[in-house]
Amino acid sequence: MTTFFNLTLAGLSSGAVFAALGLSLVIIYRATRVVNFAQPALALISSYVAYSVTKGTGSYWLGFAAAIVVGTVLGIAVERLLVRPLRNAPELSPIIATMGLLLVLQAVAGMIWSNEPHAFSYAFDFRGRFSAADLFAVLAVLVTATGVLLLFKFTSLGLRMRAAAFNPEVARLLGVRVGVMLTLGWGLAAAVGSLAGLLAVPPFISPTVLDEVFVFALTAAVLGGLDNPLGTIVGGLALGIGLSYVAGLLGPELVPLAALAILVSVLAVRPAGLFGRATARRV
Amino acid sequence: MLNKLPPVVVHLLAALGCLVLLVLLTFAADPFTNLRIATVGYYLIAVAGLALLTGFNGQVSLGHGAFMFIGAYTVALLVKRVPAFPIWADLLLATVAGGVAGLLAGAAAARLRGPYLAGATLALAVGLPAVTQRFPELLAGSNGLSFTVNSQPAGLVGTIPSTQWQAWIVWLAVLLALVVLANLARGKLGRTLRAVRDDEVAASLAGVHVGRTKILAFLVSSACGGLAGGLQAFLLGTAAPGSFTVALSLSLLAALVLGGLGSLWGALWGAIALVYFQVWTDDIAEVLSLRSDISDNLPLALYGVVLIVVVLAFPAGIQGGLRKLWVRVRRPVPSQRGEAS
Amino acid sequence: MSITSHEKLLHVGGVTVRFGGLVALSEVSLTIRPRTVVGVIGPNGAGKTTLFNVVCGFIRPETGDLSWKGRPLRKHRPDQLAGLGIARTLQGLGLFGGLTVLENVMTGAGRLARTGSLASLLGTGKSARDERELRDRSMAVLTELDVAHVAQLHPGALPYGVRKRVALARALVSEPELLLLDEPASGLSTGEMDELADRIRALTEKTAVVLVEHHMDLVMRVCDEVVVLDFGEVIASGSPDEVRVDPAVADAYLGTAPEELPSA
Amino acid sequence: MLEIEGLSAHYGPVRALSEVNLKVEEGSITAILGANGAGKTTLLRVISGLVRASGGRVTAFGEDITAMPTDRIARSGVAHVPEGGGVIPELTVEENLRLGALWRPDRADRARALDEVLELFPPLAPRRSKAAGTLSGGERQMLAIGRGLMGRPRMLLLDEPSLGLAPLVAAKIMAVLRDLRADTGLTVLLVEQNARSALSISDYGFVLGLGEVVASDDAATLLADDQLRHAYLGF
Amino acid sequence: ACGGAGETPANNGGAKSGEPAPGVTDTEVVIGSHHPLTGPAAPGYSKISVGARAVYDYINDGGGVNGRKITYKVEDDGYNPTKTVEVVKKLVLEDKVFAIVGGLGTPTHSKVLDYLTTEGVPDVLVSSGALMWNAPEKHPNTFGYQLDYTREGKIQGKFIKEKLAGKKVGLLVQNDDIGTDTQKGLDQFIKDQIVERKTYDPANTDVTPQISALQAAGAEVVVCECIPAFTALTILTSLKIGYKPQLMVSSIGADPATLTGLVEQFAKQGGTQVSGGALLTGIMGTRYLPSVRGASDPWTEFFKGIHDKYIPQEPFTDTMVYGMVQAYTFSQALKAAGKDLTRQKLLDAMSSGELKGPGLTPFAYSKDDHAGYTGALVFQIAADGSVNTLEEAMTTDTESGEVKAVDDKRPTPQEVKLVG
Ligand SMILES: Nc1ncnc2c1ncn2[C@@H]1O[C@H](COP(=O)(O)OP(=O)(O)OP(=O)(O)O)[C@@H](O)[C@H]1O
Ligand SMILES: Nc1ncnc2c1ncn2[C@@H]1O[C@H](COP(=O)(O)OP(=O)(O)OP(=O)(O)O)[C@@H](O)[C@H]1O
Ligand SMILES: [Mg+2]
Ligand SMILES: [Mg+2]
Repeated sequence: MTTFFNLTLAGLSSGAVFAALGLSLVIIYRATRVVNFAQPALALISSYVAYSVTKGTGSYWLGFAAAIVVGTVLGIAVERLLVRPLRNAPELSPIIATMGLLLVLQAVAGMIWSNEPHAFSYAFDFRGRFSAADLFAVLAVLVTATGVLLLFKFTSLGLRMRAAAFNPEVARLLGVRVGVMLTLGWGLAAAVGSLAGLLAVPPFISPTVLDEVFVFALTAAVLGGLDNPLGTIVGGLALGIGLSYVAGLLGPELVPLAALAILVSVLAVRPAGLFGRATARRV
Repeated sequence: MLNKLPPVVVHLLAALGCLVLLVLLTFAADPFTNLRIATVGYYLIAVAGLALLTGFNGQVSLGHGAFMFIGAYTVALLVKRVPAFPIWADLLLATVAGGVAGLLAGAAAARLRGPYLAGATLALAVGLPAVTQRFPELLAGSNGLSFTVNSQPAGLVGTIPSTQWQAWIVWLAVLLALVVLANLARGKLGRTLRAVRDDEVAASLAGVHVGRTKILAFLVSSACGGLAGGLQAFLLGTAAPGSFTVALSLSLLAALVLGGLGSLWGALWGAIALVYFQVWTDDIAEVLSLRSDISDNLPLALYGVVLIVVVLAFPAGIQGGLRKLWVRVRRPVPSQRGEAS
Repeated sequence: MSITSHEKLLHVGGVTVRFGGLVALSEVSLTIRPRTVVGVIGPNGAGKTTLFNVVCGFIRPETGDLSWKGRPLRKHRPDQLAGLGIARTLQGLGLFGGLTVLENVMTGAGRLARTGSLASLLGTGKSARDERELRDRSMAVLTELDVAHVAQLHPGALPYGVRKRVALARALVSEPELLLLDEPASGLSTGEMDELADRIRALTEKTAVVLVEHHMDLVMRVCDEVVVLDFGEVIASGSPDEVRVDPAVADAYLGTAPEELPSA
Repeated sequence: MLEIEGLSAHYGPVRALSEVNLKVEEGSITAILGANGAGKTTLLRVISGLVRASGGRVTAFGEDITAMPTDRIARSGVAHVPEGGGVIPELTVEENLRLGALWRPDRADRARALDEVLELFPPLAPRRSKAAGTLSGGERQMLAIGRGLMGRPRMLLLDEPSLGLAPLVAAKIMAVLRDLRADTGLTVLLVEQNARSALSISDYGFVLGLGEVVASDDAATLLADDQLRHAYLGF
Repeated sequence: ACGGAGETPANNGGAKSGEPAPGVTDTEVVIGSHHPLTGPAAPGYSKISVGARAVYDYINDGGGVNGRKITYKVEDDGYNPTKTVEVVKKLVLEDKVFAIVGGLGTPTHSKVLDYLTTEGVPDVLVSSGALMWNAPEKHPNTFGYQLDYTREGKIQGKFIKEKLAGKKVGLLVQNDDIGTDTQKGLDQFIKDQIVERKTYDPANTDVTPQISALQAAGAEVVVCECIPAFTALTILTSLKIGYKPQLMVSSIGADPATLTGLVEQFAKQGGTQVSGGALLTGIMGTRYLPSVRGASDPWTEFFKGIHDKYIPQEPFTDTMVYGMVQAYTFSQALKAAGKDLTRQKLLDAMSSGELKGPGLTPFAYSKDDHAGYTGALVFQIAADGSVNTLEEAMTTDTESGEVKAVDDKRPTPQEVKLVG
C-alpha cells in the first residue's frame, strides 16, 4: 500500500514535468501547426543559461528568470528565422528543420558547457516523498496550464492566435496580424518550455538530458489531444503515474514499452487523444 | 516501344543495368568505399519504403527504425540459431517479419492522423527496442547480438574483398525490392495510395478501401524497413538496441525530405546524403583540430546546419531541385505525352 | 441481368439521423426507380447531404433501412458503393490535388479493373493492359466532357467549372447505375448549367440520378420527381409542377418574392 | 473610393489579370461578372492583398493599398468574404463570427453586431457553440457572410456569396446588401456567377474576360445588352 | 582504380612478421579507438580520450616511442554498435591503423571483435569490464584492460562478508552484463545477506522506485554497480526519501572527483552544512587505479604533471586518469615490442607478462590469459573529500579462486620511464 502511494507521488512529480514540456508543444502546435522537435533544445539552452547565471550570482531565482527570458527570445528567433521562411513549404519541412536545430543547439551546448554532466539545483528543498520541489513543479505546471487554457479559451488574443494557426490567410482577411500571433505563440511556448526544462533538468544537466523527457512529453501531448492544454496536463500526469507503477512493480526496462502500450491503447479508442475531438465533419 | 512492355520487364531491365554499373563501380572502389556503397544501399531501401508510406500515402512515420530493428534481429537470430539457412532466405524472412510488424502497426495506426500518427510511431521507435531487455536470453539485452555471416562463395574468397561481395549482395536485394516499389508506384496501387493521401472521403467514394490501403502502405513500407535492417545486420554483423534509436528513425525521415518526397529517386539522393553528410562533417571536424569539447560536437552541429540549410534552400528536396533544372534545360521541347496516350 | 427487372433501384425507408440533440433526418423514405431523375431540395441544413451520407454509409441511421435492387444494405461502407454501381459527387470538389486530372478519373474507374493488388505489385503484363484500358476509357469520358486537354494537369490551378467537370467525369467513368449529385451546378455559369442539364438528361438512358440542387430552374428542368426536405422531414413530393405550387414548399424554401422565382 | 489602375497579376507564368482599370463609387453596389476563370476571384484577392499585383495600382479610401499587408487592409474597413466562405472549421460558429470584429475596439458594439448577424441568419443561432465544421454547406456560407458583416466594414468584397444557398436565403442576402447600402453607405463589390440576380441589385457592372475588362456600364444597361449577355454572361 | 584490395588479406596477414605493419612508418605509428563523444552515453566517457591524448602528446613531445610519434585517432560512435562497426572498419581500411587501443563499451566493442580477429588487427586494452575480451583461443589479438565485474564482485563480496558481517545487503545494478557478472562474484560470498536486487536502465534517470524497494526491504548496505551519474542519482534519491544505507560502489562509478562535482551542490539542501562532498562521506568503493584524491601516489603526481601541462582547462578526475593509464600502458607495450615494429611483436609484448605500470594490481596477461587488471582495493571517502584505504589491494580470478593480497611491487614512474 505504501509502495503504491509512494509510486503515485513519484509519478506525479515526473508527470508534471512531462505535462509542462507537453504543454509547450501544444502551444506551438496550436499557434503554428508545427510539432517542434527543437523544443527540448530550446529548454536545454535556457537551462544551461540558468546554470551559468546561478553559478555566477549564487541565486537560483536570477538563473530562473534569465532562463525564461532567454528561452522566450530564442523561441521568437526560431519562429522568425527558421519557421516563418518555411510557412509555404511542405508539412514535413518544419519538422526536419527543427530537428536540425535540435542537433545544432545540443552540439552548441556541448561546445560551451561540455558533454559532461553538471549539477543543477532544484528550486526548493527536494527531500521528502513529496518535497517542496515536487510541490513547486506540480503547482507551477497547473498554474501555467490554467493560464494558457484561459488565454486560448476566453481571450480574444487566444482566439486570434488560434485563427492564425488554423488558417493564416483567412485570419489575415479578418484583420489578424498573423505574423505577430505566430511569434507570440512561439515566444509563449518557449517560455513554458524553459519552465519545463528548469523543472525537468535537476539534478544533472548534460546536452541530452531532455531527450527522454521530450519523448514522454510528446506522448503525453498526443495522449491528451494535441489541441488541448487541459488534455496534456491530464495526459502528462497519467503517463507519469502509469510509468512510475510500471517501473516500480514490473521493472524499469519496461517503461518505454509501457509508454507505447498506453499510447496505442488510448489512441485505438480515441484517435484524437483523450480530450481531442474530431471537429470537422468529413463529408 | 519500351512502353509496350509490361512495367515489370522495364523495371527489371533498368535494375539489371544499375546492377551492372554498380558491380563495375565496386571494382573501381577500395574496400572501405565498397562498405559505404553497401551502406547507401540499405539506407536507400529503408528511405524508399518510407517514401511510399509518407510521400505517397501521407502517413508520417517517426518510427521506421523499429522495422529495421525487427529485420536486423530476424537475420541475427536466424544466422545464430539456424545457420543452415542461406542468407537470401534470412533476408526474405527479415522482409516478411518487417511486413508483419508493419501490418500490425498499420492496423493500429489506420485511424490516426498527422501528429497523432507521428507521436505513436515515435513511441514505437522508443518502445520496441526495449523488448531486448525483456528477453535477455534470446535477444542478449542491451549488448545485442554479434555474429559473422559467411556468404561469400569459396571460389571468391581471396579474389575480391569481402566488402565488395557484400556490396553486391546488398544492391541485388535492394534493386529487387526497388523493382517491386517501382511497379507499385507506377501502377494502380501507387495512384490509390496518393488518392487516399489527398482526400480519404473522395477515395472511398471511388471504391477505395481507405483503411486497407493505409495498412497496405504500412506493410510494404515496413517490409522494406525489415529488409534494410536485415541487410544492415548482414553487412555489419550486429543487432543491438543501441543501433535503433529515435535518432535513426528521424534521420530516415530527414533523408526522405532532403531527397524529395513523392519519388523513389528522392530516396536515392536522401540515402547518399545521409551517409555522406556525416562523412563530410566528420572530416571537416577532424581537419580543424579544435579543443575536444568543440571538435567532438562539431560534426553534429554541421549536420544540423546542413539539414536546416537544405530544407530552406530546396523545399522540394534534392529531387525537386534537379527536376526544376531538368525542366529548364528541356523547356524548348514541349512534352507530347498527353496526346500520345 | 437487366436493370428494368427491378422496379426499385434504391429504397430508403424511414431513416432517422440525429446529431446530439439535432434531428437531421426524421423518418425519411424515398424510392429511386431505374433511369429516373429525382430531385431533393430544401433549405440549407434541411438534411440533403446527410441523406446522401446515409446512402453512402458515412453515417449510420438511428432507425430505418436501405435496400439496393431489393436487397437490404446493412452496415455497408462507402467504398463498397462503387462496386454496387453507385457513384457520388461531393458538395465540395473532392478532387485529388496531387494527382493529374487523368489519374483522378482513373481512380474513379477502380471497379472496372480486373487485376488485383498483387498483380499491380508485380507489374505483370495483365495489369499493364488493364491500366491501358482504364486510361483509354478515362480519356474517353474526359473527351466527352470537353476537358481532355487538361488531362495531364493537376486540378489545383484549373478554373472551377473545369474542376467540376473533372469531378463529374470521375463519377461517370465507373458507369454507375445510380449517380448521386450534390449541388453539381453551384459555381457554374448559366451556360454551363444548360449544358449540365442536357448531360443529366442524356445520362438517364442508363443511369438513375438523385440531384441535390439549389438552382430551381435546373431542378425543374431535369427532374422526373422532386422531394422536398425541411428540418429533416419530407414536406412534399411529386412532379416538379406539383411541388412548385405547393404552398408549404413556397413557404419553406422557394419564397414568394416574384423577381427571385426561377423562370423555367 | 476604390480605384484600380492598370492592374496586372500573375500566378507563376499564368497571367490572371492584365491592365484592369476599374472604379467603384462610395456607397454603390458594383457587380463583377465574367465566365469561369475570367479573373474575378483574382481581382478581389489583389484588392485585399492576398495576391500581389505584378503591375498597376489599387487605391482605397484615398490611400494606395497595392503593397499594404492584408491584415492592415482588413483593419481599414475592407471585408473580404472569400470564394467558398473560408470558415475555420475547428472553431465554433460564435468564435468564427467574433473573429470578424476583433480588430474593432468597441466591445459593446461587437456584441451588438453578433446579435444582429445571428438574427439575420436564424439557422446559425442554435449552432453558436458548435464547431463550424459540422455545418451544412449553405450554413457555412451564411457564417462566412455574417462574419464579413461583423466588422461593420466600409467596403465589402463578396466572392460568389450565393454559392450553395437556398434561393430564399440568396434573395435575402441581396436584399440585405441593398438595405445596408441604403442605411450605412456600405460599398459592395459583388462577384457572381448569377449575373442576373447580381445586376438586379447593382448600380454598376464590370465584365471580365480572360483577365481583361471587356465591358462596363450601368447595371441596367448591361442587363439589357443582349449581345453582351450572350457573349460573356451566358443567358 | 585504387589497388587497395590486396592489402587486406582475409586472415591474420597483418600479424605475420617480416612485412611492414599497416600504420607504421619509421617516424609514426597510427592507432585508433572508438568512444562515445556525443549522445546520451557521452557524459562520463567523453573525457577518457582527452586524458589519453594528453599522454600521447607528452610522449610525442619527448620524441615518441622507439623514434615513432603516436598518432591517435578517436572516432565518435555515440555508443551505437552500428556506428562502431562502421568507424572501426574505417579505421582499419581507410586510416590503416596499426592497432585499436581502448575501444570503449561492451555492446559496441563486442561487435567488432570478430572483425578485428579476422583482419589480424591488435585490439588491446578494451575499455570494458566484460569477461569476453579474455578469449585467447578465439580472439588472439584482443586484450582486456579494466578489472572485470566478476572479480570486482568477489572482492566486494568478501569485504562485506568480513567487515560488514550480518548486515542486510541490497543490490542496484545496471541491467546488462555489468549486473549479471557482478552478481556472479558477489554471490560467492554474500548470497544469503542479499535481501533485494534491483536493476536500473541507463536511459531512465528516475531511480526512485528502485531505491524505495531497497529501503522497503530493509537493506543496510547497498552495493551500487553503477556508472557515475547513477551513483550520484542513488545518493540523491536516498537523501530524498530519507534512506541512509552504507553505499559500496564499484570502480566504474566511484570516481570521487566526478561524484563531488555532481552532488556537492545538493549538500546544502541535504541539510548538512559541511562543504564539499559532505554527501559522499562514508561511501565505500573499489578501485584498481591511482586516485586523484588518494594519498599521494607517484603516478598521480606524474599524471597531474601531464594534465597541468597539456590540458589544464579540463578537470582532473579519475576518469581522465583511466585514459592516461591506458595510453601509458599501451606506450609501454609499444616500447617493449621493439624498434622493428610488427603487429605480432606488439601482441607478444602484451602477453609477455612483463607489463607493469600505474595500476594498483597486476595484469593477468600471459600467453593464455588476456584479462586486464585482476584486483582492487577498498576505499572509503572521508569528510574532507579525500579517500582512505580500508583494505589493501587484493587480487583474484573469475572463478572460485581465492581472494588474496597483492604481493607484486608497483614500479614507480621513474622505473618505467618512456621519455627523457
Ligand atoms: N457531423 C455533424 N455533426 C453535427 N451536426 C451535423 C453534422 N452533419 C450535419 N449536421 C447538421 O445537420 C443538418 C443537416 O445538414 P446537411 O448537410 O444534410 O444539410 P443540407 O440539406 O445538405 O444543407 P445545404 O443545402 O446547406 O448543403 C445541418 O443543420 C448540420 O448542421
Ligand atoms: N493558384 C493558382 N495557380 C495558378 N493559376 C491560377 C491559380 N488561381 C487561379 N489561377 C488561374 O487564374 C485564372 C483566373 O482565375 P480566377 O479564380 O480569378 O477566375 P474566376 O473568374 O474567379 O473564376 P471562377 O468563376 O471559376 O471562380 C484562371 O485561368 C485560373 O486557372
Ligand atoms: Mg448539403
Ligand atoms: Mg472565382
